[in-house]
Amino acid sequence: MKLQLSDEDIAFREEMRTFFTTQIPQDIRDTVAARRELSKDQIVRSMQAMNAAGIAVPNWPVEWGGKDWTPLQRHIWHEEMQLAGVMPPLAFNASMVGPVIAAFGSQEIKERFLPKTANLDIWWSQGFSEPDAGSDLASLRTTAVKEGDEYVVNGQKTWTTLGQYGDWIFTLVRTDPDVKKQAGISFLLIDMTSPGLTVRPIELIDGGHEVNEVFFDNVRVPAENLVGEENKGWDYAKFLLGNERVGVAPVGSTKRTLAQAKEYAKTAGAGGTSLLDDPLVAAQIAELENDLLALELTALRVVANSADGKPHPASSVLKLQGTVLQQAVTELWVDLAGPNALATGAADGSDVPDLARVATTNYLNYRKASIYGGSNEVQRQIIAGTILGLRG
Amino acid sequence: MKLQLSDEDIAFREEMRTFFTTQIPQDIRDTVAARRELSKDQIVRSMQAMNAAGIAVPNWPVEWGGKDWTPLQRHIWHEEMQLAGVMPPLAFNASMVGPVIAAFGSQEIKERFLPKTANLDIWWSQGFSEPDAGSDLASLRTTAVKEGDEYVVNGQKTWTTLGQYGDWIFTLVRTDPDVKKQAGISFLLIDMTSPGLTVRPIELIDGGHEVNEVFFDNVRVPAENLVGEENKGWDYAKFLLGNERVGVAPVGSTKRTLAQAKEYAKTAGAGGTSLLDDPLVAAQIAELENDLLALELTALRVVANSADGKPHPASSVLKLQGTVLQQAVTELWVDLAGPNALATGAADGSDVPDLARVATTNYLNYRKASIYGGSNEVQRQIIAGTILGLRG
Amino acid sequence: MDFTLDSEQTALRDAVRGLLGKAYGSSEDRRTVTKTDPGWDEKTWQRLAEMGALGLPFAEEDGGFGAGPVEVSIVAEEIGRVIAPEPYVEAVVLAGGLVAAAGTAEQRAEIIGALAEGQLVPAFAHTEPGNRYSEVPTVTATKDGDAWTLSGVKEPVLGGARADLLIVSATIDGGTGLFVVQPDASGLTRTSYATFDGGRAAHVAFDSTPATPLGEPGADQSDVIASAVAAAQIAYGHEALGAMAFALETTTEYLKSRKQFGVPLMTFQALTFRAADMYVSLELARSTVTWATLVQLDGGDDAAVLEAASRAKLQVSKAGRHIGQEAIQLHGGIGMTAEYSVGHYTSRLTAIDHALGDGRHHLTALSKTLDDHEAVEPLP
Amino acid sequence: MDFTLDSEQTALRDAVRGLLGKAYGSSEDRRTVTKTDPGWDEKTWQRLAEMGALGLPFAEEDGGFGAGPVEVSIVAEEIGRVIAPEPYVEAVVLAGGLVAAAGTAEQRAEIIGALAEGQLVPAFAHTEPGNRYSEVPTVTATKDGDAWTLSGVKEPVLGGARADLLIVSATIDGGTGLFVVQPDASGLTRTSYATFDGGRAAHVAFDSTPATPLGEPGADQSDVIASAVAAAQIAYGHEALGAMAFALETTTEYLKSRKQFGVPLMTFQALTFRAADMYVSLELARSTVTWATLVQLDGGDDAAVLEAASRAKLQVSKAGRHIGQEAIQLHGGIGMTAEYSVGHYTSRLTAIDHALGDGRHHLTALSKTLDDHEAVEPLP
Repeated sequence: MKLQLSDEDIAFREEMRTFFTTQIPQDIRDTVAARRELSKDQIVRSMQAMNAAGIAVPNWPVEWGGKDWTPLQRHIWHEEMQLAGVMPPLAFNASMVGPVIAAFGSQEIKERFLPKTANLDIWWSQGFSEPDAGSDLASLRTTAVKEGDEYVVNGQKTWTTLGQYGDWIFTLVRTDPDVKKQAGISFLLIDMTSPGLTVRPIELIDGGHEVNEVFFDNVRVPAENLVGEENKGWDYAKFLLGNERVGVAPVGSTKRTLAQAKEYAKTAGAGGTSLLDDPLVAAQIAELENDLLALELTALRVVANSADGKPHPASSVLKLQGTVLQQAVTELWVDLAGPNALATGAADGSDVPDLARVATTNYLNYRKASIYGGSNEVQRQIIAGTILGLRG
Repeated sequence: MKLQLSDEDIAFREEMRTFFTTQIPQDIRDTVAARRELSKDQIVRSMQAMNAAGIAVPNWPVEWGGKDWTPLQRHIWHEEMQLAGVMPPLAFNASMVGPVIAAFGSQEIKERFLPKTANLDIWWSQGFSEPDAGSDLASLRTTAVKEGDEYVVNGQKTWTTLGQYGDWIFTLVRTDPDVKKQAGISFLLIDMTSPGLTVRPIELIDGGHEVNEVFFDNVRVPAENLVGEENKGWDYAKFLLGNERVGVAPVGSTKRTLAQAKEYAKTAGAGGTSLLDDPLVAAQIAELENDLLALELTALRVVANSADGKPHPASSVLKLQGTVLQQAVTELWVDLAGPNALATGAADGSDVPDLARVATTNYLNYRKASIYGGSNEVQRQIIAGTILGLRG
Repeated sequence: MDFTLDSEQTALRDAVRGLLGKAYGSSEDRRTVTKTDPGWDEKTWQRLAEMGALGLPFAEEDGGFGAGPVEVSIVAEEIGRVIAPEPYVEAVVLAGGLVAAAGTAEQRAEIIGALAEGQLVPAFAHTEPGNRYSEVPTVTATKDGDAWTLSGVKEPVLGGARADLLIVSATIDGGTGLFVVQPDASGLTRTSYATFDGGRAAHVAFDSTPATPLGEPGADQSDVIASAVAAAQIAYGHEALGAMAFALETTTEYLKSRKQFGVPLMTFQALTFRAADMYVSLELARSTVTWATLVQLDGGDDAAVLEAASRAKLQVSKAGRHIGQEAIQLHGGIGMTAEYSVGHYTSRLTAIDHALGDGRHHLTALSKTLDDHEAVEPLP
Repeated sequence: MDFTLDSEQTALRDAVRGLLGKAYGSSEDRRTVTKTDPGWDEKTWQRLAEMGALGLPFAEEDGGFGAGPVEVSIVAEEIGRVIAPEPYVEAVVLAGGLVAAAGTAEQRAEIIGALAEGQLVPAFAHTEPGNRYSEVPTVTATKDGDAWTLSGVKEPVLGGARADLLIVSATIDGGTGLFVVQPDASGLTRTSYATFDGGRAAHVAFDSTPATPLGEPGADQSDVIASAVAAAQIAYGHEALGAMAFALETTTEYLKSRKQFGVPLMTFQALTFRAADMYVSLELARSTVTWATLVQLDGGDDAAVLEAASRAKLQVSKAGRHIGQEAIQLHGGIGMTAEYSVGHYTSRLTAIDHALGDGRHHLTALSKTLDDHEAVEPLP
C-alpha cells in the first residue's frame, strides 16, 4: 500500500494538466466555468485540439489512435480534463460508436469511420432509446427490413442527446421480429441526411434543447453500414454500455463546481458577507467535500485495482453516488444564489452575478443525471443483484 | 376553520392535565422522566389509578367502563397522559383484548373478563406472532384441536411483550388447517398458569428483557374461552389491529422527551457550556421540533375530521412518521450524551448524569419501534396501496 | 379547533378551481401563456377579479371583500394545483398587503379597489442583487422638503416590468421605509426577463426617482414588511401544497399506467414506497401550512404569526424539494421534458422555496429561538 | 498509489482472522466472554501477543515489531469483523501510542515490551464526565519538588478497572501533561461497570494520587495526544469497516434465506435497494478510512494526519449509523434480539461513533477549515 503516485504518473499528471490548461482554447474553458452550455463549434474545437495531440480516444486500439495507458493514467487524463474545465471528447464518438466499430466492424468500415470519428469530423448521435421502452431497452420496435442490399428502417428513437448536431446516428434496430427480443437486434449506422429521417427537438424543463426525437420513415440504409453480424447487435450494445460505465463518476467536474461554489459563497451573504460564516452552509459544504473525497478515492481504488481487466465491484457505486453528488452540488448552487436564482433570463445590465442566474437551469437540467445512462434505480438493481447476489 | 379548542375541550384538557400531574403516583412519573423502565407494580398502580377515576378504558363501550368522548377528547386524554410522563393503560388490556371481548364475546365472557381487564387485575399477554410468520401473520401454525369441551393447543408464539408478567394470553390459533389460511383461525383466551405452557425470555440488544417466547405443549383450554365464533378469529384480529393503529403516533411522549433533551443540552457542552450554542445541534433540535409539530398537527387533523367514524387517510402517516421521530429523538439523546453515553452500567458514585447513561439503551431499544406493531415497510405498503392505489 | 372548510369556502374553492381549470386545462395552455409577456393571462386575471378573488384579504371600506387568510389560502392552493402564472401571492397578498397595512386612507382607496377590480397590478420591489435575504435595503430614500427620491437597484423584482405601481422598500433615517413609485416616474428603468419557472422578473433601477411614502412619511415600516412577508410566505405555502398534491397525483397515475418490462411500474416496490414517502411529506406540510393560516386567522400577536410562517416555510421547503425531485425521478425521462407537466411543478416549487427565505434560512431563525419555549405548542 | 495488501500483510490478515475466527466463531462465544469481567478473553489476548499483533506499531528498540499503520489497520478490521471485545485500539494504538510517542527511553522499555508481550494492558484515562470532547482536562496535576500528584475524575475510562497501568491526561501549567499512574497508587479509586456494547468502563477518581510524568516533566503533550487520538480514530475506522462489512453480509444472507408471504425477502425490491445503499455507504467509508491510513503511512505532517482522521471518522459515523440501523430494520424482530448477532454490531458501531468525537464533532471541525483549500486533494 502507498499513497503517492509513481514518479511516472506524477509526470503524466503534470503533462495532462499543462495540456488542458494551455492547449484548449480559453473561450471554451470560460464557458464551462460560467456553467453555460458549449456551442457545437466549441465542442468540435475542443475535441479536435485533443485529437491533434493524440489524446482524444485513448481507450481505442493503438492502431486507431488509442493509447496504451494504464487505467490509472486514463483516470488522470479524465480528471485533469474536468478539473481544467474541459469537456470530455464527445461520448457518442469516443466512448460509444468508436469502440464498437473498432471491436466488431470490418476493416473497411473501420477505415471509413474511425479517423473521422476521432476527429469529430463526423458527429455521431445515439439511436438506442425508444418511447415505449424506457429502462427495458431490448423491447425496442424500430425495424430494419432487408431489401436487396439495403435495409429499410421504420420507427422512432428518442432522448437523442444533441441529435440536432448529428451527421450520423448509430442505431439498434430489429432485424428479426420472430425471436427472443434480445436476439433479433442489429447495430446499424445511418446517415442523418438520408431521406425519411427527421429530427424533432424535445424542450427540457430548464428551457434548453439537448435531446431530440428521431423518426425513420422508410429510410433506406446501405447494408454495408451494418456493424458486425446481423442480429448480434445486442451483444455490441452490451459491450458499449459496459464501456460507458467505466469512469462514469463525474468526480473532477463536481469537484471543480464545488470549489467554485465555495468561492462564490465567500461574498454571497447579505451585503457581500461570506456565507461560509453561516455554520449550516459551511457544514453542508464540508460534508459535500468529504463525500466527494470518498467518491474520488473510490474511483482511485477502482482504477488502481482493475489493471487485470476485471472490473472492480465498487465501480457500480461510482455512477450512483457520482450523480447523487453532482445533483447535490447543483442544489447547493441554487441555495447559495437564493432569491437571485430567479434571474435566469437576465442579460447585460443585470446586477445579479451570472453564476446565480445559471444556478437553477443547471439544477433542473441535472435532474437528468440520475435518469439517463442507466438510472439510479438500475444502478441499485445492479449492486443488489450482481454484487450482493440479491435477485428478486 | 379555527385554531382554538372549544371551551369545553379546554376545560377537558385542564381536567386531564390536573389528573395526570397530581393523581398518578410521583415515583411512576419520575421513572418515566428518568427514561428508565417501569416495574410491573408501577404499571399496575398507574392503570388502577386511571381506572379508579374511570378513564382507563375510554374507548370501550360505556356499559363496560368506556366514555362517550369525541375523538379529539380521546386524543387530548392520550396526549396529556404522555406529556405528564404517565404510561398509557396497558395496551394488551385496554386497546386489544378488551375491545375484542366487548365487541365479539358472549355476555358471560364479558362479565368474566372485562372488569378485571380494565383494572389490570388480569395482565394480558398477546399471542399473535410466530417465529416463521413475521409480517405474514396469517401464516400462523399454532393449532387448537377440539377434544370434547376443551381445545388442545400446541405450538409457539413469540415477541410476546412483557409476557413474563402475564396472567392470561389472548391467542390466534389454527382450528381448521384445511381452508384458506385466514379462514381457519380462532381467537382463544388461555390461562398462562395452564400445564404445558412455558414462557422463555428473549434478551434484547439493549440488554433488557421485555419480549418472550411462549410455548404450548398440549395445553388444555376450556372451550368456553373461545371468543366469538370458531374460525372467525382473523376478523377479530383485523378489528384489533385496526384499533391499534388509531392514535398510534407517540406525539406526546416524543415531545416530552425532546423538550427534556433540549434542557439537558443546555449544560451538556464541554465544561458545562450549552450545546444549544452549537449551531448544528441547535438546527437539529429546531428541525425535530418542527417535524414534531407537523406530526402533532397531522394527528389533530385526523381526530378533528374523523368524527363521522371513517378513518382519515392521513392516519397511516402517523405510525410511520411517529416512529421516525421517536427514533430520531433517541438518537439525539445519544449525540448529546456523547462519550458519556458509554457509561450504561454506571451505578451510584458515577459522575455521568443518569440521563446520559440511559441514552444508548433507549436508542437501541427503540429500534424496535419501526418493526413492531406493523413495520414501517408495512405502513408504506398501506399508504401506497390503500391511499395512493398503487398495488403491485 | 376545526380544519374543515365551511360551505362558502368550499363554494369559493370550487369556483376558483373551475375558473383555473378552464384557463389551464392542460400543461400546454400554461406554456402558451408563459411564452409571451407579461408571462400571465390578463383575461384570467380579470375573471379572478370578477369572481372577487383579488379583493379577498382587504377590508370592505378599502374596496375589498373583507374575507380572511383562509379564503386567500384557498385561492393560492388552486393557483398551485395548475401552477397558474398569475401573480396572486405577489400582487394581492404581498404588494396589496403592504398597502392595506401601511397605506393612508387615500392610498388605500386609490390602490386597493383598483387592485381588487383587476385594474391595477402592483409589485413589491424588495429583493436586491447580492443582498441575500437582508432586512436592510441598499436602496436609499432621500428627503428634500416634502419630496422623496429613491436611488439604487432592486432585482429580481417579480412582475416588476408589468407592474402598474411599485411598492419599494428603502433605507431611511431610523429604519426601512416603504414608497410608492409610479411606472412613468423619472429616473426609473425596468428591464424584464424570464425566470426559470416561466414567470417574469425585472432589474429595477432608481436614479433619484420621485417616490411617495406609503403611509406616514419617515416611519419605519419594518414590522409591516415582516407581517406582509409572513402572510405571503403562508400563501406561498398553500400554492406549494396545490403544486405538490398535483405532482404526487400525476406521479401516482404514471406509476399505475406506465409499463416497463411488461408490467406496470407500480409492480416495483422500491418505486411505490417512494411514492408513499412523498405522500407523508405532503401531509406533514399540509398540516403545518394550514395551521399557520389558522394562527393568522386567530389574530394573535405578530410574533406568533411570523414564527408560524417560518415553520410553514421550512416544512414546505423540505417537502417541495423531496416531492419535486422524486416526481421527476419516478417519471424518468419524460419528467425532464417541457411538454410534460411534472417538471414545471418542480420548477415552480423551487422558485417558491427560494422566495422570501429558503428552508435553511428559516431553520436558522428557528434554531435561535429554542430557549423561548419548552416545547412547541400548536394550540393556544 | 496502491490500495492492495502485500503478501506479508495478507498473511497477517489471514492469521488474525484465523485466530479470532476460532475465538469468536459464533455470536454466543462473544456473549459468554463479555458477560464476565474484564469483558474480554485473556487467552485470546495472549494469542494475539504471541502472533505479534500487539507489538506491531512499535519500534523494535522499544520491544515492538516495527510495522506500521497498515498492519495495525489489518488487525483492527479483523477485530471489527467479529467485534472481538479485546481492547486492541484502546490499549495498543491509543495508550501504547502515547507511551511510544511521549515516553522516555526507560518508560518505553518498561511499558512497550510488556504490552507487546501481552503482560501489561494499559488504558488511557482521558474522557471526563460532563466535559464532552474537551481538550482541557479538569483533572489537574500538582508538582511538589520532583513529585507529582493528580486530582479529579476521569469517566468513562474504557478498560479503566482492569488496566495494569493508567496513562492520564491532566492540566498542568502551560498545557496538558500526560502521567503514568500505577494501579496500586494511593488515592486512586476505580469503579468498573458494563458499557452497552459489552465492554467495560470505569469511574476513575484521583485524590492527590502520585503520578509519574510520561516523558519530559512539565511538557505540554497536547500535540502528542492529538496524534495518538488521530491514530486511534483511524484504527477505529477500520474496526468499524470490519463490523459494517459483516453486518451487511449477514443482512444480505438473511434477505436471501428468509421467506415471508411464501417468497424470499429479496423478492421485495424496496428491501434489496436498501441493501444496495448500505453497500454504497460501506465502500465510500472504506475508501476514506483506507486513505487516512495511507496518509499516516506517508509520514506527512501531523496536521494532514489529523485532518485525514477527522474525514475518516465523519464518513464512518454516517456509514455506521446507516448500516447499523438498516441492518436491524431489514432483519425485523430477530435483529432486536441479543441471541442474534446483528444488533451487537449496531451497538459496537454506536460506541465507536461516539468515542473520540462523533460525526458532527468532526464535521464542525472540518467546516472551519474550508478556507484552507480550494478543493480537497487526496493525493500529494
